[in-house]
Amino acid sequence: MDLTWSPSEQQFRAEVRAWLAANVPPEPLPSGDTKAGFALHLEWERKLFDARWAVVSWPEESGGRGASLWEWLIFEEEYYRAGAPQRVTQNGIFLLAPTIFEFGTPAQQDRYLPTMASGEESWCQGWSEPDAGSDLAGIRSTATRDPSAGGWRLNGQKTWTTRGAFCTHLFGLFRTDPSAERHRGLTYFLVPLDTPGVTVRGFGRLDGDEGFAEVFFEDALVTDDLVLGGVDQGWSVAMATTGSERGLTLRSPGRFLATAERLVALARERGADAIDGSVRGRVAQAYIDAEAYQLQTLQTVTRVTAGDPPGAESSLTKVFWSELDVSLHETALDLLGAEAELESAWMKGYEFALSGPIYAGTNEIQRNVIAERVLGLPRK
Amino acid sequence: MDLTWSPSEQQFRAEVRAWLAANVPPEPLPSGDTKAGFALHLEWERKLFDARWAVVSWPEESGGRGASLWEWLIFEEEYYRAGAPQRVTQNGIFLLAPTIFEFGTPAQQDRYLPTMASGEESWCQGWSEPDAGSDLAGIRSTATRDPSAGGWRLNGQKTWTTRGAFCTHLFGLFRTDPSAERHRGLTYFLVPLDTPGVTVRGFGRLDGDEGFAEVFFEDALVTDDLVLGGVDQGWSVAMATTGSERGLTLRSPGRFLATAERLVALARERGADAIDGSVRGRVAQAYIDAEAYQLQTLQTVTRVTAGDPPGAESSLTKVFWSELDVSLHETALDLLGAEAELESAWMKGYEFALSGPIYAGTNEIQRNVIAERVLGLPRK
Amino acid sequence: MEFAFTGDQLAFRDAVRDLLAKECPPSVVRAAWTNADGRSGDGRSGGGAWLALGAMGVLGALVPESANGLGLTELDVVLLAEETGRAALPEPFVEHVFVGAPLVFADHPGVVTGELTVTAGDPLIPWAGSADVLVRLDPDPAVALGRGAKLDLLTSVDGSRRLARLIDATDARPLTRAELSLAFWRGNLGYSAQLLGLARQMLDLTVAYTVDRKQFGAPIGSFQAIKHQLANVRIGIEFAAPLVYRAAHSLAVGDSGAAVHVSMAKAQAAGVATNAARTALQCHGAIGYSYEYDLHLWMKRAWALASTWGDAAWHRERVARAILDVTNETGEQK
Amino acid sequence: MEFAFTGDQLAFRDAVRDLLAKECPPSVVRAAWTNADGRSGDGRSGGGAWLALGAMGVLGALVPESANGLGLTELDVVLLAEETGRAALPEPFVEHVFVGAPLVFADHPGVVTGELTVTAGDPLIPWAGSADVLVRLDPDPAVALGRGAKLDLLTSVDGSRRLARLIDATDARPLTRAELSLAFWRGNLGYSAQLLGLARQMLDLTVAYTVDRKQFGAPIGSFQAIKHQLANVRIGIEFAAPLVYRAAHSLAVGDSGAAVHVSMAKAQAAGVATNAARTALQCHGAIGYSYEYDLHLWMKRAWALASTWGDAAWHRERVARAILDVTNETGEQK
Repeated sequence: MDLTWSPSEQQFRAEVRAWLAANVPPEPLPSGDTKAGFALHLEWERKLFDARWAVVSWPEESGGRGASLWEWLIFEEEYYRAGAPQRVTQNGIFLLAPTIFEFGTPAQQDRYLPTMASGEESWCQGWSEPDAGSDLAGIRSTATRDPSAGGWRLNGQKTWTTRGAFCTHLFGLFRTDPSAERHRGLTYFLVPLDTPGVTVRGFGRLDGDEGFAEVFFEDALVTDDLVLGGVDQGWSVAMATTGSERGLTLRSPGRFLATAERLVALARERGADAIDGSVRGRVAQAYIDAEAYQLQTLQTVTRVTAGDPPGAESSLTKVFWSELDVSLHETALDLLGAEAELESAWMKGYEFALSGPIYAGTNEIQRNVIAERVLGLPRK
Repeated sequence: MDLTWSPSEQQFRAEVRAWLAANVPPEPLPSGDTKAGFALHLEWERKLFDARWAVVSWPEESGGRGASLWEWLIFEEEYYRAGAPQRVTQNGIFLLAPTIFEFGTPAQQDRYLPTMASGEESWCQGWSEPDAGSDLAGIRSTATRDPSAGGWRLNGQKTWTTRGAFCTHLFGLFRTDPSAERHRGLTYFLVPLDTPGVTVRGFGRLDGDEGFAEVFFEDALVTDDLVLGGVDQGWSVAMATTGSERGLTLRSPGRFLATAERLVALARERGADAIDGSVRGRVAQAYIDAEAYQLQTLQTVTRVTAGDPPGAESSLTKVFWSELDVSLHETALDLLGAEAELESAWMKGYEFALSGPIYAGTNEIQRNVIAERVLGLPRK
Repeated sequence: MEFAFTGDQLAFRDAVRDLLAKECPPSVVRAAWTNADGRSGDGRSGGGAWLALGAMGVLGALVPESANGLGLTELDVVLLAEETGRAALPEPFVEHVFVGAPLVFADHPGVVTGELTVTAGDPLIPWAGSADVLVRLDPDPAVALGRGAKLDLLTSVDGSRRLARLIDATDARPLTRAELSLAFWRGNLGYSAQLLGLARQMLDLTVAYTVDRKQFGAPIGSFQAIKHQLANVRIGIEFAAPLVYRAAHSLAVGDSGAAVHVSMAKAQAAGVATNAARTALQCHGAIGYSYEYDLHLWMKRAWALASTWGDAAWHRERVARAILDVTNETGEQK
Repeated sequence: MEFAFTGDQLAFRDAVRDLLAKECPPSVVRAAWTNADGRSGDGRSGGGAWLALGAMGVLGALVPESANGLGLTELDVVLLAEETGRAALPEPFVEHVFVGAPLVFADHPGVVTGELTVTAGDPLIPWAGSADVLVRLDPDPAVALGRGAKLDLLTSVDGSRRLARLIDATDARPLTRAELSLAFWRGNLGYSAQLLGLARQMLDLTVAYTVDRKQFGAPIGSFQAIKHQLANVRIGIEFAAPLVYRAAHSLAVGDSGAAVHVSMAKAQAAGVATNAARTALQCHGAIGYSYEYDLHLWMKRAWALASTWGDAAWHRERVARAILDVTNETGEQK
C-alpha cells in the first residue's frame, strides 16, 4: 500500500491547479441547463480543449493527454476544488465516447471524437421513453430500414433527455427488430438533432431550468454510418456506457470531497458552538463518507489499473455516492436553518443531488443488482 | 376533545397506584422466562387476581372489574410506571381470552377463563412451526378425527412457543382437512400439555433464558370439547387473536412511556452536558415518539369506544411500537457507552425489544399489509 | 377523556376542504408562482380562495366575537391549516389567521374579513410585498404597516412564497413578550398542521401514481421497495397527527406544557413532511423531477415550512431542554 | 499510489483464516461461553487457536525482530484482526497483539510466543482473569501482573468476554503518555477491523439462510424487502473497509492524521457491524433469535466491540473536533 503521489503526478497536479487558478471564471457561470448558460459553458469547454484539459484521459491524437486514471482523478479533484464550471459536455465525453472508442469504426472515431472534445458538437442521451424509464427494455421507438433511401427511418419519442434542447446530437437506442423481445433487437444510433423529422421540446427540471427535453421522431432518416456497433446489438453496446455511467467516470471523489470541504467551511462559519449537536454529528459523518468514497475509489482504480475491471460492484458505488450527495446538501441546508429555503448554491445543489438516486438506474434497481449479482440472492 | 380524566377515572388510578405501591416486590423478580422465575411470577399473578387486578377489563363474574378501555389504559400506565413484574400469563389473557369470549361455548368460558385469570392454568401459543413462521398458512401439524376414541389425534411439531416449557396448556392451530389449501381446513384446539403423546422441549432465546419451546405431538388425543370455534374454522377464529396481538391490548402506551421516563432519568443521571449531541437528540426523539404513541392510542380508544374497531391500522401501530421500543433501548445503551455491554436491565430490555419487529407478523409483513390494505397498493 | 374533534370542527374542515378543492386546484398554486404577488389571485386582496375564506369568516377565526371574529380556538382551526397545507394554498394563511389577525384586529379591523391582509415572519416574512400589515417576530418584535415599509426582497425555493426582511418599519409598535410568545407558538402550530397536510397530499399523489405506472410488466406500486417506503410515510403521518392535534388542544386550553407540545408537533411534522417529499420524488422517478408535474409545488412548500420558525433539530432541542435540563419547564416563553 | 495489500499480507491473512477455520469453528466460540476462562481452550495458556497463532508468530507480530517478534506493522496485521472478528475468536487478540505485547515484551518476553498472555482495557479488561499481564488505559494508565491483581469481575453480554476492572495492581508501572496514545489508537484499529470481519460474517450467514429459507412458496431472499436490507449492509461494508485499511496505513507510516483516521474507521465499522447485526436478526426471524443458533455469538461480540474504547458517537465527535474546532489537529494525543 502506497498512499503517496509520484513526483510526476504531483507535477501534473501542480500544472492543473495553476491553469485552473488562472482560468476559472471568478464569478460562477449561469446554469448550464439554460440556453444562455449552455452557450457560455461551451465557450469554457473550448477553452479547456485548447489547453488540452477537456479530455485528459483520451489519447493525444484525439485532443487528450493520454493521462492515467490516477492523473484523471487528480484532475477531477483539482477541478472540483477550484469550483470550475459544470461539464455540460459530460454525457458525450463520459457516456458516448467510451462506446465509440470500443465499438466505433475508425471513421466514426475520427468524425465524432474531436468535435465532441472541443464542444463543437454536443451530445445528449436518448434512452428513456415515456414507458421506458427504469425498464429500458420497454423501449418502443423504432428504426426501420429504408433501402431506397439507403438508411433507417426513426419513429417514436424519447424523454427526460438531459440538455436535449441545447445539444446538436443525440445517441440513443431504437428497436430495429420489432419481433424481438425486451433487450433484443435494439440498435444504437448516432442522430444529428437537425435531421428532418426530429423535433425537440425542452422542459423544466426540479429547479425550473430547462434541463430536460422530449425528442420526437417522425420518419427521420439516418444513414447506415450512424449505426454504432452493429444492427440489433444496441443493448450490449449500450451496457458499456451504463457501466461507465454508474461506475467511476462520472462520479470522481473530487466532487464530493469538494462539497464536504464546503460543508465544513459552512459549519465553521456558522460557528461550531452554534450548531445543533445532531447536525454536528451529521457534518462529521458526511465528511467521513466523502473520505470513504475517495478511498474506495483509490482501491478500485488500483484494481482496474491491475487489469481487473469493476462489475456489478459499480452498483454499490452508485447508491453510495448518490445518497452521500443528498446528505451532504441536506446537512448544509440544516445548518442554514430558516435561510435554507432561500435561493442558494446549496439549495440548487440539493435539487440536483435529488436526481442522483433516480437516474442511471434508480437506487432500488441498483439494490436489486447488488442483492442478485454481488450477494447471489435468488431473482425469484 | 377532552384530555382530562373523569373523577371516577382519577379515583380508579389512585386505587391502582396505592395497591401497587403497597404490593409490587421491592426487588425485581428473576426472569419469568426461567422455570424458577416463572413460578414466582405465578405467585404474583395470584396476588393480582385475589385483589382483582389480574384482568381488570373482564366482567366481574370472571374475576375482573368490568373496567372500561380507559380504565384499562390507566391500569397499564400505573402498572408499568410502578415497575411491576412482567405478565407471564399475558398470552392467555390477551391472545386466547378474547377468542374464548368471542367463540367459546359457555362451558368453555366457565372452564377456562377463571383458572386463566388466577394463573392456576397458564397458556402458550402454538402457531409457528419449523416451516410456518411468517407464513402461518404453511402449518402442517394435523388433527385427525378418531371416532373410536371420541376425539382428535394431534400430530406434528410447534416451535418458538413462548414459555411453552412452563405452561400447562397450549392453544394452537392444526390442519383438520388435509385436502384444503393454505388458510382453509385449520382448526383451533385447546390442548393440555400433560396430554399423553405431547412432549415439550424448552430452548433458549436471545438472552439465554429458556423462553422458547418446541412442542411435539404424536397421536395425542384431545376430546371434541377442546375445539374452539368450530372444525375447519381455525383461521378466522385465530385472526381474532392476531388482531388483539397486533393491536391495542398487548402494547399499552404505559409500557413505552415508562421506558421513556427511565431513559430520561438515565440521561439526567449521566449529566445532560456529558451527553453527545446526537444522542441527546435521540433521547428527545424517543420521548416524543413515546408520547405520540400514547396520543395515537387515546385517539384509537376514542374511536373503538364509539364502536369503530381498528382494522389494518393495527399494522401501523405494530411497526411503530416495535421500532420505538428498539430505539428507546438502543439510545439508553448509547448513553451507557463502554458499559453498554454489561449485564443490565437495559441490555436485557434491548434483547427483548429486538423480538418486537419479528413476532406477531414481522414488520416486513406489516408493511405489506399497510401498503395493500391501508394505502390500497396492488398485491401483484 | 376523548381524543377526537367535534362534529362542528369536522364540518368546518370539510367546508374549507371543499372550498379549496374548488378555489385552489394545483393550477392555481402553479399560477401563483408567476403572479405579481405570488398569491392565489393577482390583486393585493388575494384571489378567489382568499376571498372565499374571508367570506366564510375563517380569516378572523381567532379574533374575538366582540370584534366580529369567530372567537374560535386553535383547536377549531388546526384542521383548516392542515387543509391549506394539503392544497398548498399560496396565501399567508397561518401568518394571517394564526398569528397576525389576533394581534392587530383592534388597530386594523379589516383583517377580520380579509379586506386587509396581515402577514408575519421570523425573520423572513412571506408575501410581505402584498400585505397591508406586517408582524416581525425577530429582530425587534413589532407590528408595522405594509405601505411604506422598507423591505429587502428575497427569493424562496417555493416560488409562491415572496419573502422579505422588514428593514425599516413605518408606525411600528413593539410586541409585548406575551404577544411574541403566543404568536410564535401559534405560528408553529399552524405550520405543523400545514406540513401534515402537505405530507398527506404527497402520499396520496404518489400512491395514485405508483398504482398507475407500469414498469417491468407490473404497477411499480406492487414492488415491495415502493410499498415499504410508502408504508413508512403513512406510519409517520399516523404518529405525527396526534401530536399536532394535542398541541392545538394545549394552546386552546392554556396548558402549561403548550410550548413544548408545539415543539414536539413541529419536530415530528417537519420530519414527516420532508421524508414524504423525498419518498414521493423517489417513487415517482424522473416525472416527479419535472417542473411540469405538480409534485414539486408540494415538496418545495414542505422544505420551506420545515425549516422556517425553527427546524426539526431546533424544536427537538427545545424538547430536550424541557425533559433533560429544566426541572419545571413552563414552556410559556419562546 | 497503490491502495492494495501485498501478496505477502494477503497470504498471511489466508494462513490465519485457514487456521481459524480449523481451530475456531462456531462450536469453539460457543464452548468458550461456558469455559472457565471464556477462551478457546480451557487453560490459562488459551486454546488450540491461541497456541497455533503463537506458533505462527502472530502473537508477537508487532514486537521488534530484535526481541524475537515479527517486527511487522499495523498494516500487516489489520487483516488478521478482521479474520479473528469473522471467526469471533474468543481470545484477547487485539488486546494482546495490537496493544499489550508491543508494550510489555521487554519485561515479559513470554508474550512474544504466547507463552504469556497480556490483555488490556479502557477501563473494562476482557479475559483479565486468565491473563498474565494486564494493561489498564484508564484510570491511571499502567501495566500490572495478572497474578495477585485485585479484580472486580463483571459480566458482558458476550459470554466469552470475561470482563474485569483492575482495582488494585501488583508491581504496576505507569504508562507514558506516548505509550497510552499508541495503545489506544492501535486498540481501536484492531477493534475496527474485528467489527468489519463480524459484519462480513453476519452478512454471509444471512445470505446463506435467506437463500435457503422458504416462506410463501419462495426463498425469502427473493423478496425485495430482504434484498434491499442486505444490499445496504453490503454497501456499508464496502465503504467501511477502506477507512479501516487507511487507518492501519496511517499508523504504520506515522501519519499525523492517524488518530483521526482511526476514529473515522471505528465510527464507520461500529455503525456497519451493529446495523449488520440488526439486519441479520431481522432477516433470520425467530431462528436468529434462538440461543441455539450461532448468530447471537457474532451479534453480541459486535455490540461489545462497537461500544468499547469509544463508541461511534464518541469517535464521530473526535472527527468533528478535528475538522470543525481544532485548526491543526495532530491527532497524536488521545
